[in-house]
Amino acid sequence: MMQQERTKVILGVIGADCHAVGNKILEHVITAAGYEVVNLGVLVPQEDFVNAAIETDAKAILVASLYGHGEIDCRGLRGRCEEAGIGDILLYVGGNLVVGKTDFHEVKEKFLEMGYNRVYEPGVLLERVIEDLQQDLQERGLSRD
Amino acid sequence: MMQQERTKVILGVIGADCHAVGNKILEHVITAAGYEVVNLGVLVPQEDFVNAAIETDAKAILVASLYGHGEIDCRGLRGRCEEAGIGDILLYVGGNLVVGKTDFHEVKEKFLEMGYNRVYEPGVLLERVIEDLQQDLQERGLSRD
Amino acid sequence: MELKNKKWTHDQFYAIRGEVLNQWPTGAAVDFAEAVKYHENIPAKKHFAKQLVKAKKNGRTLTQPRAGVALINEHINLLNFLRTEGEADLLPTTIDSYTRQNQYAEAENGIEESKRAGRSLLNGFPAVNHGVAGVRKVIESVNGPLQVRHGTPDARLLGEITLAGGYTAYEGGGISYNIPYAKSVSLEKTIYDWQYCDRLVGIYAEHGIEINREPFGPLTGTLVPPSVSHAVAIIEGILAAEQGVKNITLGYGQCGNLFQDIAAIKALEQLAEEYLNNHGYPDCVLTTVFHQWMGGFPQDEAKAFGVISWGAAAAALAKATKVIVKTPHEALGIPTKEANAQGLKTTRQLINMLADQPFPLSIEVQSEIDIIKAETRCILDKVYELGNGDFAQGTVAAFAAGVLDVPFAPSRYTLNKILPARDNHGAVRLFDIGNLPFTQDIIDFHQAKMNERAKAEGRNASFQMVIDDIYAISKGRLVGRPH
Amino acid sequence: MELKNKKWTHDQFYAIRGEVLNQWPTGAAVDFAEAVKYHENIPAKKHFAKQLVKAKKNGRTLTQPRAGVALINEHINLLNFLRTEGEADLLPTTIDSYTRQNQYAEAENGIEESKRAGRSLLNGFPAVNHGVAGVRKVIESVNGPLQVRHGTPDARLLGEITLAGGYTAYEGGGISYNIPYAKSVSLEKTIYDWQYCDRLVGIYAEHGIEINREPFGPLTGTLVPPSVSHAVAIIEGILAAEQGVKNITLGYGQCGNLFQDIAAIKALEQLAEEYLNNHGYPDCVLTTVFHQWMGGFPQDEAKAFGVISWGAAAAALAKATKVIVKTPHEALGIPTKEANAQGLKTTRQLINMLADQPFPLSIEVQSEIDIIKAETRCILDKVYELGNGDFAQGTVAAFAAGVLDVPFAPSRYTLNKILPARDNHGAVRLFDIGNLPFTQDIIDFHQAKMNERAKAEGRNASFQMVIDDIYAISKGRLVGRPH
Repeated sequence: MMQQERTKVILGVIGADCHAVGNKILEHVITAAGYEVVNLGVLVPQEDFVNAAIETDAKAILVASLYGHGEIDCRGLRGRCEEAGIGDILLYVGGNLVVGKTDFHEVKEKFLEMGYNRVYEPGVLLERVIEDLQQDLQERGLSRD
Repeated sequence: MMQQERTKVILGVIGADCHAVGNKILEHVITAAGYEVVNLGVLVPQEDFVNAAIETDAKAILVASLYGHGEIDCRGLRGRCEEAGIGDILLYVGGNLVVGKTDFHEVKEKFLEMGYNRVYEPGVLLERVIEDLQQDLQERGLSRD
Repeated sequence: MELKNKKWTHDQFYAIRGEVLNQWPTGAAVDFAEAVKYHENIPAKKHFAKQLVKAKKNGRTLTQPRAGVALINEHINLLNFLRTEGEADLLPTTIDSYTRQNQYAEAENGIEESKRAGRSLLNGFPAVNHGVAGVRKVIESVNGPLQVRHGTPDARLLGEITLAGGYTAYEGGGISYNIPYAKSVSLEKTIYDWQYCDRLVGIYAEHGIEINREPFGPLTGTLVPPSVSHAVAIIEGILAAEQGVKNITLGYGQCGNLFQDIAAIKALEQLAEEYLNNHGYPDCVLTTVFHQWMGGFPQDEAKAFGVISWGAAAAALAKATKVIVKTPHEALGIPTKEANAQGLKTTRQLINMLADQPFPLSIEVQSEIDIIKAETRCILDKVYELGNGDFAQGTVAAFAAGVLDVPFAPSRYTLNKILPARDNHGAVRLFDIGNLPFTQDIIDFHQAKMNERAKAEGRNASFQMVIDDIYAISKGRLVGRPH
Repeated sequence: MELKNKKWTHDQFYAIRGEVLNQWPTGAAVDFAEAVKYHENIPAKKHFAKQLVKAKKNGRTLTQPRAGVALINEHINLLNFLRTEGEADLLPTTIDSYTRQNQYAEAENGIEESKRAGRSLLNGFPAVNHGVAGVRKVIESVNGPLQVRHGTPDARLLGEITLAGGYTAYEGGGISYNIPYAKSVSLEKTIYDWQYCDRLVGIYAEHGIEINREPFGPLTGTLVPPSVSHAVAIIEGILAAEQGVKNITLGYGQCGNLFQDIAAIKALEQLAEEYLNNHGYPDCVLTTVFHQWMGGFPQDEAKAFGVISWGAAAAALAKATKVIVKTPHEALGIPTKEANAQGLKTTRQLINMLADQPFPLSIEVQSEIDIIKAETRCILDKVYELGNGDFAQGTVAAFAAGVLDVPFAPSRYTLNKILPARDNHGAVRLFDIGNLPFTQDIIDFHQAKMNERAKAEGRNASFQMVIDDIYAISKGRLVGRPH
């Protein structure tokens, strides 16, 4: 498969969060699954996600938040995407999204309401993220098959 | 203090229970506190407690139950004492009295209703048992002081 | 009967078998020939003895909980929960205390009361009352190897029923299920009754059925020095082997000092191999079991997890074949199934994290091995001498003389003269040697160790020091220092 | 400014101090002379630096949690809970991530949102926003020694406010709070900014006020080989000492192999003493901190207790001066205060049970010490050479050259060329040495170790092996073996 054919995916750790390990592994795994990863690394503000998605014509933004501020940091990203004309882009979010041990179902509901398409709990298998991504892209007619 | 002056206390592990360590230490500590301990050891049936109390004119029976069958084993001891004419003897019980982790207050209520004067949870300080014993004997005019 | 360490003839065995099976109505359903066929169809993955051999070969340490409740379905659910949620490698069936005293009527009452109360009022599974059919329901509904664990001085009927029911491992022994579990049952009687159990396992073996036997290693579980429990374990191993038992697990209860605990398992393995070989039983498969701390636990669950973890670490580093697991509810009585699973999972995590880390024999471990072996030899050789070459007779004589002695035991048949205490590094030593037949060197060693601690604490060794040590771990320390 | 490892003059320091204090309105309340008086009245039992010195003298290992919430009263309650219920010896104040990025407006917003929500929406205590008076409320309401723990590349204002507020210990450093905590902040800038912090502590020292400084040992907390983090720790120790810091704690994050972990603490102590002495700082008091496993944890709490316990055991056997404690909620984010106390209690139980058990240097530990020291010397001496005798300049050059390199770091200023993986016994080695200035002997050693494991697993060392190792402990093992 040529590089230009590969679907582009934006990856980054949002806000003031500097957890880099999972980010590096996610880049490795998603690349290995056949996507082109635009990895913004850690400490990424919302506008950088949006800008990178526009510049690269990415089909999905994968937001990680490991440090508990996710609720504040992630709010409004869907709105920004809409304003920038990429309102239908896939938004995934995962990690330790809130401070303290909370019922994940409540957390998930909250982030779904914020406009995220998929919400992952800590320790999710990366294979599941890849599968979800393939399925969601396929449903939207963006699949490579 | 002469030996004949010492208040006698019956000690034993009730029922089919063979936990001996606490029994040996209790004997040591209660003896050191100035009482004469009649230690029936482990695997003691109810009637042996009553008989020993009558024979020795003991003022208290200290029942231990460590293995979870306490509820079955300890029921009816007050009745036996009454039938034998020592209905007002002090009855203490302590240990792991029921199977499973249970709220101790419920357990205590249950055993108080069965006619025990004091009910101890696992890990109680032996000093507290001694203090209670001295206080209860004093209230009944059976104190040595 | 004259007690001898001599394999019972079939005539001897069958002469009393009818009487044993008549002790409770459920005995009538035991059919040996049919039981052999039943055993032949037990798959290897559910076969206790075979799983132990495999683990030994692979250098793995298996986890096993204690667990048992009054009713069959509840017992099945409990065990399957410990298997799936607790990831237990090996499963138990802990027998209730009435059954252990052969009080089958009381056990029946406990079953009825449990049915009415909707919760178990028995602290274990009354297997005799449930009978062969009830036992098989457990065997067939539980996905794992199963062992009977109890504490029964006369465990003949229990053995007949549970083995016919399909259990592939049976704990106990004539010494280890008497001294810590009975008050006034003679050793002649329990050793004789356990010869019956061992012979039964031996007869199964003659029919090609492998059943694991495990003497109860920790005895009173309270500061028992390794040589004291090792001597008993090895004698019981020999007694079992003489009756034809081929698959034996010998045990030891954690003392808490890492070097002593690792050394204890190594010494036990080496000595048992040696004694079994030298006394004519070279064809036994020997495995080891390490019991996590058997004494008092902290009430706080987080602290209990710490104690459990340290036991798991020691078991893994010692490379014991299996570890018997405690629970965070230990201080509070019989645990919920969730707490039981937690203890198993903590232990599993430690064992797995340590599985790849060999612990080569250091000078400290080797010198502990040397002292444990020297002490155990003193005891065993004297027992053999007192029995004029017969370990069964020697055991009875040795307990009477205090050559074998178990601290804090309820039985009248042990002198209870020895008193253990920790040394300054937390290893369990003897501050009163009692009548143990130790050499002067060994006696001096113990005295020096006790003096070292006494000096460090500025007090003399006394019964108070022993009490302090007994409660130390439950109060958050290893050595019971004064404040 | 030209970065040099040279003690700042008072003129240099005060030339930029006004600007620092102006970064946020609360800076105005800092009054150094008054702060010195305030410190003079802090009792020894609440004095972090003094408690560490005492523990080192007595051979004790102290426990310390991580903890911080947005609001003052809630923070006080949290810390007092960890002190009383968790029995913590030392207390932290973990700073929130906005403050770490100097985003004080966002932190203010977090405080307001937390007030409205009735729970903390910040992952730490925003000390700059609360100011000197707010900080003192914490100091005065909490019954224990307090340290600021954070991850702040530019921690000058935070340092001014918290030290004036009465904190007696301050974590961080120009390397360890850059490479793992920033993306695009240059090392020149963070080392310079941390010279400010160290000089501030040095000026307090000139006024007789002892404040402990602790570089952040574990760096990215992910399979960092001991020599890599030791090199950084010792450089930061030297940089701090040059600015007049007298009380330094150097740290190491648990790798998981017992021998390597014990050796790491011993080697760190010995090397740091040697380098500080040889470079002209003989009057520093050095202590050590052992961080319980900083990588991924099992989600299951019972398994997490196992990981915590193993960290506690290693810390105790290594005789680290303090241990930073994880919680059973680790895999799930920021813990409740109850979970935090549980981690502390488990750790306390282990430390106490092991306190009396010395762990003499075995051959295995000694050979790990030797290799760690040899590797660390290679790195440190090359850094010194690249800096022409200046460790600050050398550090910048060394990171550019990959002579200093930190795996999995977010910063652009580390080459990220080295790749660690576990060997067959679980010790952390390098499967890609990158540009580390190791001798051929050492390179061969690592290669042999990796080959040994690869052979055992029947696969080549690859990035997949590294991934497997990163997730191994959270999946219940130490070494990430294929299935």
